[in-house]
Amino acid sequence: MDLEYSEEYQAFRQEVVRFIADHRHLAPGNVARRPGEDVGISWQKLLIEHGYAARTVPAEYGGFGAEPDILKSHIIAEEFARAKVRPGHSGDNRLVPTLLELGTEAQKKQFIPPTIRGEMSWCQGYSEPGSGSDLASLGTRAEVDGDDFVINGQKIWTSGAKTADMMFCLVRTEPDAPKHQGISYLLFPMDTPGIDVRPLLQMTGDAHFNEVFFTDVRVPTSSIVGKRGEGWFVANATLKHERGGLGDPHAAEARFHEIVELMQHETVDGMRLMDHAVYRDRLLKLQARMLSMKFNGMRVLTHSSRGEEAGLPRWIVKLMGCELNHQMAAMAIDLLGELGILYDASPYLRDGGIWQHRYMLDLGLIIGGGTAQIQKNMIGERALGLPKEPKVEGA
Amino acid sequence: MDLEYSEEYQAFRQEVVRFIADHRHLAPGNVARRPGEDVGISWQKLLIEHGYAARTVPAEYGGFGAEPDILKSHIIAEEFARAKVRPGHSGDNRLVPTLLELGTEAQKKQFIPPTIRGEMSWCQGYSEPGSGSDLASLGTRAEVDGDDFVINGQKIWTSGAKTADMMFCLVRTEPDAPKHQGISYLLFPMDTPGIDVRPLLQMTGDAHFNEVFFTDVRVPTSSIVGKRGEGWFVANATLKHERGGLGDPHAAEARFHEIVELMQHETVDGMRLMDHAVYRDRLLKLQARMLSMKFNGMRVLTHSSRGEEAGLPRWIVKLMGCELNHQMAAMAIDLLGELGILYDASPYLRDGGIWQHRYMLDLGLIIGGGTAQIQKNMIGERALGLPKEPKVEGA
Amino acid sequence: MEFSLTEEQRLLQDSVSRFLQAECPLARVREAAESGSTHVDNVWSGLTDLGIHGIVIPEEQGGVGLSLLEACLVAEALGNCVVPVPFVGSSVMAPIAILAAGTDAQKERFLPRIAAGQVVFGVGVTEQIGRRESEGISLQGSRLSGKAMFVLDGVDADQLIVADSSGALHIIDADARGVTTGKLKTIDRTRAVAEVLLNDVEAEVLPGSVGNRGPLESTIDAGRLILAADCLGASQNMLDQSVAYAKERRQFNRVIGSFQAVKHMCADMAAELEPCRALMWYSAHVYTAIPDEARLMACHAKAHLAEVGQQIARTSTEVHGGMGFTDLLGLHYWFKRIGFDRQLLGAPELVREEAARIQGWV
Amino acid sequence: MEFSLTEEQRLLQDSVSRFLQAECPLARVREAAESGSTHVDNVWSGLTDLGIHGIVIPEEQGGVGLSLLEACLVAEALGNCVVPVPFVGSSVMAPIAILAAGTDAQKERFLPRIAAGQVVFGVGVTEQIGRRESEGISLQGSRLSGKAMFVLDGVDADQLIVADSSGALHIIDADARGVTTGKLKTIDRTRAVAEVLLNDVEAEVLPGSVGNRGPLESTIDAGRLILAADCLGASQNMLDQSVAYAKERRQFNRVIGSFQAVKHMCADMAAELEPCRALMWYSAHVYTAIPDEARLMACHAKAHLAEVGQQIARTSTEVHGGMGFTDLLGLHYWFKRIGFDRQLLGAPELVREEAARIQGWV
Repeated sequence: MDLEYSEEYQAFRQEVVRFIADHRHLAPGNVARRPGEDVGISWQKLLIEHGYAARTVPAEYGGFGAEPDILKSHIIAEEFARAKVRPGHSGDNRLVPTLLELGTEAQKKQFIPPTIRGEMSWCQGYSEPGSGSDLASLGTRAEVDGDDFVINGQKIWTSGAKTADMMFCLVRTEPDAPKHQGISYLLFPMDTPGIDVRPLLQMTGDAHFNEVFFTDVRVPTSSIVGKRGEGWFVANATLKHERGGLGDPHAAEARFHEIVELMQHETVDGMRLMDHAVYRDRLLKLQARMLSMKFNGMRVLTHSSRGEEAGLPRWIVKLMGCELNHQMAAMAIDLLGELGILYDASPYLRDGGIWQHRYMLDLGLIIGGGTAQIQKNMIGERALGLPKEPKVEGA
Repeated sequence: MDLEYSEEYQAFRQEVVRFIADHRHLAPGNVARRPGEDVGISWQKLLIEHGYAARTVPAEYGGFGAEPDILKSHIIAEEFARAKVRPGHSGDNRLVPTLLELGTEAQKKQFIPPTIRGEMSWCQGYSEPGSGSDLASLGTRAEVDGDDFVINGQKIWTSGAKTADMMFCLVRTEPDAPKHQGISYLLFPMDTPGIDVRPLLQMTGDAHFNEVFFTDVRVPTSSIVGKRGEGWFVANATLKHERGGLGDPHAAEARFHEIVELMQHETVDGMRLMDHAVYRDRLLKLQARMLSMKFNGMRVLTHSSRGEEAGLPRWIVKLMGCELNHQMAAMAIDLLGELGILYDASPYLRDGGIWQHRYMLDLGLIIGGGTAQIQKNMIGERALGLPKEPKVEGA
Repeated sequence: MEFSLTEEQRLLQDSVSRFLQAECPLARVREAAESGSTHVDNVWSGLTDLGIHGIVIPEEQGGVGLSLLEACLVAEALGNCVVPVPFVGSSVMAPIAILAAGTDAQKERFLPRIAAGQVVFGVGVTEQIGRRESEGISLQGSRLSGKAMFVLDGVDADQLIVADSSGALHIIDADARGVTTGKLKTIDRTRAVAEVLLNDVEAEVLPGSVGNRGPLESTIDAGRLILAADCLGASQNMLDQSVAYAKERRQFNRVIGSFQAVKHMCADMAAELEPCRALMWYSAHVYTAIPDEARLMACHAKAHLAEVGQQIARTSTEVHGGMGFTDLLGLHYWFKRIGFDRQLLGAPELVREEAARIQGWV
Repeated sequence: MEFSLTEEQRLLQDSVSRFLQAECPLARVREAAESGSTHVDNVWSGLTDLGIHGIVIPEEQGGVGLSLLEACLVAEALGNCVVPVPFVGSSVMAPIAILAAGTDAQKERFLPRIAAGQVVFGVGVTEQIGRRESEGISLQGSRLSGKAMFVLDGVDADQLIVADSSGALHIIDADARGVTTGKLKTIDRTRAVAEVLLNDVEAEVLPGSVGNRGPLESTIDAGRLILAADCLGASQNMLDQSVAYAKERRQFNRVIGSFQAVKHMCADMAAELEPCRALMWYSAHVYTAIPDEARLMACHAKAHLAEVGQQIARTSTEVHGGMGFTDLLGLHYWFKRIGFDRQLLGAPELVREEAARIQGWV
């Protein structure tokens, strides 16, 4: 056990801190995240130059070209978060790795540089209304007609579809093949005729996601990444980077401290909430969970920094992390009593209504990207080696 | 809503109360339950005569011969419990109804009268080591040899096997038939040569159950109830009376009040446990659950007294009732702190160690007679109409 | 011993439910929510015709003279259909306060108009349950000043009933000089809660509540039972929607209800919710029939339904997967209704602590 | 930044585990439990050879001079194999108390004998955590009277360390005049807890503990960490047994681990338990490395493992169905060990309240 960073990393952290202090006046001050704004693009460019964005993307495709070093990446993320300065991005964290691994040289040259500079933005066309947990059953068709694919169908849960320049999309090109073998992976501009984007209102009142409808959308057959029918494997080559991720234990810790703060300052009948033993006990239970996940995150980070698979400690992060966040939001609402139900810029609203917003959003995160049930299947099967559910075909 | 009993039932209750007061000196004073003791048999005889035991068994088979009246049965049970006087029994609550429904006239005449008098006791041979939730997969074989069945195999979870005179037993007589259609239902004496009973120690330290081994056990083919291969249906004709039963909300209420008592008298650091807000909150949560189950029981009783199927309120009783009892025991243990871990006649033992005993026994009840998982399947499928798990044959 | 609803009670609930399903489908709820209204005219007038506003008001004052159990059955039906219409404050707590503490003249003046659907009452008593920040109303002579922060059905109300700091109840004209009403926005857009600022406002005391907390407590108990019943109805609907969705939605070549995980989520919801129905019936029954048990049972019904409702709201959303998170099916209207029922008139921990006090355990 | 065990730590744990699996299989545990022994000779001497009794004792006093993290790794291995042998009191709390508050002479006198496995210490401090009934020891001059109710490893101990009512620590000869030791029977037959009655008994104070609660607190913290680690090991074993059973046991023509309900029970156990390992490592690490965090983290490790362990003990038994309820597989030895770890040195609610006090929240 060594909770300190080595000198090399301490020096690196100093560098990052200094860079941020020296350059933060150049960072976009607003919260908008849309790549493509000028100030955003020049900031991203500066970050790439210094190795704080697109850090491991090869220089020939516009990146910084460093060797992967998970601790350095972690330090960069930590310091930008601590300083509350907009961090850099690496284009799209699914698309860019996919292109690097499986794209043609032409695709890499064409798409990666503008993407990591933030001049070209992407949305992802995977999920469909009929295929949630069972993604491979997707039904959006792409038929070859001359040099084009002609796409018909519908995607859902497409975040950023209203603003993205491009989509990377899974379509069914071989309808008669087994479901995993009939899918192709296509790239095309969102302004291609026949694409209709409709916002999808969420329970929170926001519309972060969209439905995307395709009606005879023609894209050249050269839009494909990998071979026809191999799209499932192309997509999964990068999905593996995402599942069971690190989560963000810092966010959970920050949220926990907000609750402590709340309990020390809000009162009911003139009594501090912290003086209610029942609430305090609930707070302590959450603290133990929050700390467990924080240390678990450090354990995963240590594994990752050595290039090892973390295994179970990593598999459980999404399930347990989302649940913890949801429970913290639930507690804050209870603490606030009647005030906890306020929303939408109401008088007396606490913290901008963030707790209700989080309570719902976290439930969405428990559901999204593999429901808690799918997560438990994966933990049972992949981490514990329990057998899969027997397949039922055509039932 | 009418929480009062009608005059007829109030009068009946008075009768029962008077009977108990007049006759309690004749009741077996010890807690042993073994039918066959003289004092037990004479007491049972008296109860049958007055209609407080074997109440609905026809008089021609030695019972009282009353019409079923669930409220009267309930009143009888309540008053005997309240008076802490040993109640009567109706023989075996699975066997006697089965014989009444499906036995031959000769079987009814031979077995029911001594059984309800308590002169003939029974144990049940259903479960096997390899067939827990999947009872119908049982493997104990009975092969016809002349006028006999020859039984080989093993049963488990056989309570009372050491003391019972007889067993009713499920055996496989048609090994090539589908699993539910190859079973027969046999009755035979426990002193038949080749039967070996071995006690099965439980986690509580008691041995309430046994394993029963059969080695070339010969019983006459006339021992069968129903036809060959119909044993599954014979057994289930009465299983239905048992599943999702009433439970005993009175027991839960009594247990709850024991915890209240404990919290009012035990202290930690000189402070009454009732003065700990966290324990108090936990107590209140349990109280709401206990009351819910109590009122749910009254609802089921009302349905039953009208001869209606109670449906969902009845289906959930075992699952929720066992869990509630387990949680109450868990709480009592926590309340007692270090004292809560004592057992086995230790110094300082509280309430004879009953809380640890219950904590384990209730877990056994959550598991036994259909685990919580099987209960949830049944609630999902039978009460909510969700489809069954697709069958996997020979996987 | 008949622990069940009477035929009349079942008929009442059926007729209200049928009316609401016909007149207040989800589309109507959405329309109201989007327009910011929590008072849908056709529903209000239809409920008037069914006698619902006078459900607890005696016949001599133009009501139908039923008990709180019947009011709870109505609340359950309203929750089941997430109906945007005043009820808990206006049609239950206000008449109960007036019946418990009003003079005959006050009863004659207000109750027939409530029963006839001619007047909406807001009720502000939350500072008597758990005072937040500067809530609280003080009395000087017959004039009130201060703030009632969570006035149930208080938006667009004609009359208000508020408790002063001693627990005495007062009726105020919502248009009276010195009254400022502000709408509070909550996650539940089917309910109306207002803050009311009072600046030296002329008020009319309900005399039976002076020096006697009984009427205030009865009013709060009734409100808690109604919120619990609303939560029961909304939770039942979320369970029913889950079961229906699980029977229909297919994934991996099977309807999802055949997966044990989904089946058990539905079974868990049913197993938790079903005993709540008996708890609700008993609690509402004793409110009238066994007053000694009324306050304790109102606490238990409120707190327990809050816990079970929260679990069901969450589980049902999970069963619906991503669709549960969107606005498409409108499932969130129930989710939020249950959230509202949980927080108002005392969050569970506070209500349980009150139940401990009632039993002399503190 | 290396949040992981060192190679040496892994080797230590492996060698202890291998030794215990070989020398203390379940059959040996049963044998001991049935004979009423909680001190299995071959295990005791083997652990002596491995240096385990001196794990926290400096090399100059004959120990191996490792930190509490290593002691916790050993405890985890002991819990994993439900080993009936003194450890928490005798090999950890006692030497820590002596190191923290003893004179050099006391250290020289006792520590080498502990390290060499020549002496067993019982430790009685529970009345300083949550006093039950008439527990408590008073000091008059250098003589002690009173009762220590839950003395860890106190059965057949040679020496005792007890806290008096001021929190000062004393060493007593277990055979001294006025000492009466009685065995307490608990559900966990692999552990030894005694009550000790003292009637004017000559005692030797650990002087550093007079007027300074630090040594007492360090001793309790260490004990809590050891019990938490024991619980972690026992819980891991129950999870592993569940997974193995679920892969093997067939019902309805399938191994039961392919049923989603069983699979999710296993996944839930794993998801709850795995972060506990990181919590345990951190908590044990800061005990030595960051003393400011030591007490809080010991509370969290103890209380959180108690909750997770209880859930796993129950779920694992359920996965095993009826077999889990019998003695056949011996699963209940782990179940009860986890129960013991939960209750001793503070049940979870009390420990959490202490964690609140440590943070200045009360």
